[in-house]
Amino acid sequence: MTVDIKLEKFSGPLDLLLHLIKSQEMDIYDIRIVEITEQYLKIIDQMKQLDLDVAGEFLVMAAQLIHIKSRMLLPVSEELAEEEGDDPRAELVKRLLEYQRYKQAAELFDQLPQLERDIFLPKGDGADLLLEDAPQDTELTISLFQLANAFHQLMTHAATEVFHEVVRENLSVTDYIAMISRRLIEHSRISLRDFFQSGYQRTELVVTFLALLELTRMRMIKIEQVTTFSEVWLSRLATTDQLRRICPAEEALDYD
Amino acid sequence: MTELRAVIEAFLFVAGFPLTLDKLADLAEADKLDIKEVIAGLSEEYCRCHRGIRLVEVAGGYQFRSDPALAPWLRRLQKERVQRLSAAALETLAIIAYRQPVTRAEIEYLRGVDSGGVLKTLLERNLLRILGKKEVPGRPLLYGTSRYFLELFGLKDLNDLPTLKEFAALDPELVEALPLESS
Amino acid sequence: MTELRAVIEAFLFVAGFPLTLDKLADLAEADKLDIKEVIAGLSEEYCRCHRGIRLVEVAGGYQFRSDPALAPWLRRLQKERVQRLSAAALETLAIIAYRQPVTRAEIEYLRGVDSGGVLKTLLERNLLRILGKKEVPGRPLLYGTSRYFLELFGLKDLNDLPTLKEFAALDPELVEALPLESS
Repeated sequence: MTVDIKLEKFSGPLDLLLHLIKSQEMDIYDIRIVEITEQYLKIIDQMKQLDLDVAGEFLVMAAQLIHIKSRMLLPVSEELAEEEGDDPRAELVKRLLEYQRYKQAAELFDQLPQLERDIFLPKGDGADLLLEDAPQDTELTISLFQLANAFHQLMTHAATEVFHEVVRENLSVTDYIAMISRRLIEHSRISLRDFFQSGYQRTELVVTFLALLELTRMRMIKIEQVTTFSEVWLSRLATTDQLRRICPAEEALDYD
Repeated sequence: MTELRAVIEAFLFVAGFPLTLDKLADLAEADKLDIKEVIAGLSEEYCRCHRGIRLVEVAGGYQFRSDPALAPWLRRLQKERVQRLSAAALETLAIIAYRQPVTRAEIEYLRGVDSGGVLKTLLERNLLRILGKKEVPGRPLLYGTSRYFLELFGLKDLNDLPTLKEFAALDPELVEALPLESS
Repeated sequence: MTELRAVIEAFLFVAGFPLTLDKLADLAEADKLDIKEVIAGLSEEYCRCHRGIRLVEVAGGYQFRSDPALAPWLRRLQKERVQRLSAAALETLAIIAYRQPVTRAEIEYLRGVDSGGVLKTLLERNLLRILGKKEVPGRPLLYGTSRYFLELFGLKDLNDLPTLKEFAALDPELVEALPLESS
């Protein structure tokens, strides 16, 4: 399984090639193409023997190496030489050099002190740090990606699930509102993830989501997030008594 | 002791909620009496010399909070936050951006919830524009996105909106689930 | 001046995100030069005498952050393990950071592998920003790094990126070749 581990380690064919070049102590400007191709193909073979799914990119690179090797070994017509330049390795060398720079840059990035790993900011909403009651803020910031993604998610769910299966499976938003309310009576603050990780089907996820939106609209709960991808927290805005009142008051909501 | 002071200060700063003496002793692996002393020192130091932050004892623990005297200033920062959108608003805005011109009933059909309030908010925030009325019974209003919407996202025009195909293409699993292309 | 100092300190403490000089001047109704002086003073003070907090310049603004030296202690406050950026993610991020604006096809040519999944992850983690579309056939999306990218790595701005040895521009002919475009 050593090869398997190796493959995990390489982020692509260029990474693998660089590793081979370095381990053979070759000059990147003067790659011994026959040797490198042989080793590269051997690793690809081992991958296949282990029934690993060899990604297409690794095979494309294998073909390129073989092509370069043949160009190096065979006499070349002048036409071809003109078309591809004198050294068939030139383009590969350029790509490897360029790739190497970004690989180094990636390593540099990894060494920079990172938020949540090396450096920490106050958790929770800044509003909590104010000594007096500040107006509650239930909002999130958005990027273009989030906008497009919101629509994409909505369409994917809407197309396949919400309007057909919800009815069939008798999942009602009202039931989920009651369920969420019950949990919020027990805990004043729950992470969104806690709601979604218990092996839910997609329809259940959608209905839970709609229930959360509805509770927010009713100003019963607050959904908050500190930075854009951090944990999303639900906390109750309403009193437990108010929440208890929602549990049976299903006729008030006209959903199913 | 200086090391302990820095550790305690950082814990209180990062936690975001009041930390009890027991919790601090546990986290900093230190004696409660020492911690008490450090806290007293820090608290005194923040109180002296006109700082904007106070170390206060609250809800059975300790927490850094802003000086109440500065609240009138700090409230100005709270107002700034209104520039953000809720999840419901985002969803509605997304539908309108990709499906415009669209009526409220169509939005509500897609979202499955009443969207009157969200529409009002979006209109108030100048993100939407009324494009006219749909030629169907009842002549409902047609909504579209505003100029300000384009500015907010740095778009030249609506053609610059990322297509759903491009996002689906990032994630092969999603490609099959894409019967609804952006219109 | 002591009043201004307290106000600035409290703003930075409560904001939760880096505040620019412009913003601080606006919020505190003060002169930018005065604010700069106050910040320099605060920053020096937090740096001296073994504090657990630092005032740093990041993403074009100023922010209180914990002292990196205390990371081993502060990690104990974290419930879940931090999701580390994978080698593939860092590689992709590096390409985008240094070459922005850049298309997916260009990234894939440089990395030699399909990068859709990684791009999606980076977008979801808010490390990227869509900068528009490239004016070539197919109008592919152009990616760049986000403000949060600067915040995550504690960079003042993009000029603050680590300089790379021999970081010559890529041969334009190479990028135009783009053999991975179709995949």
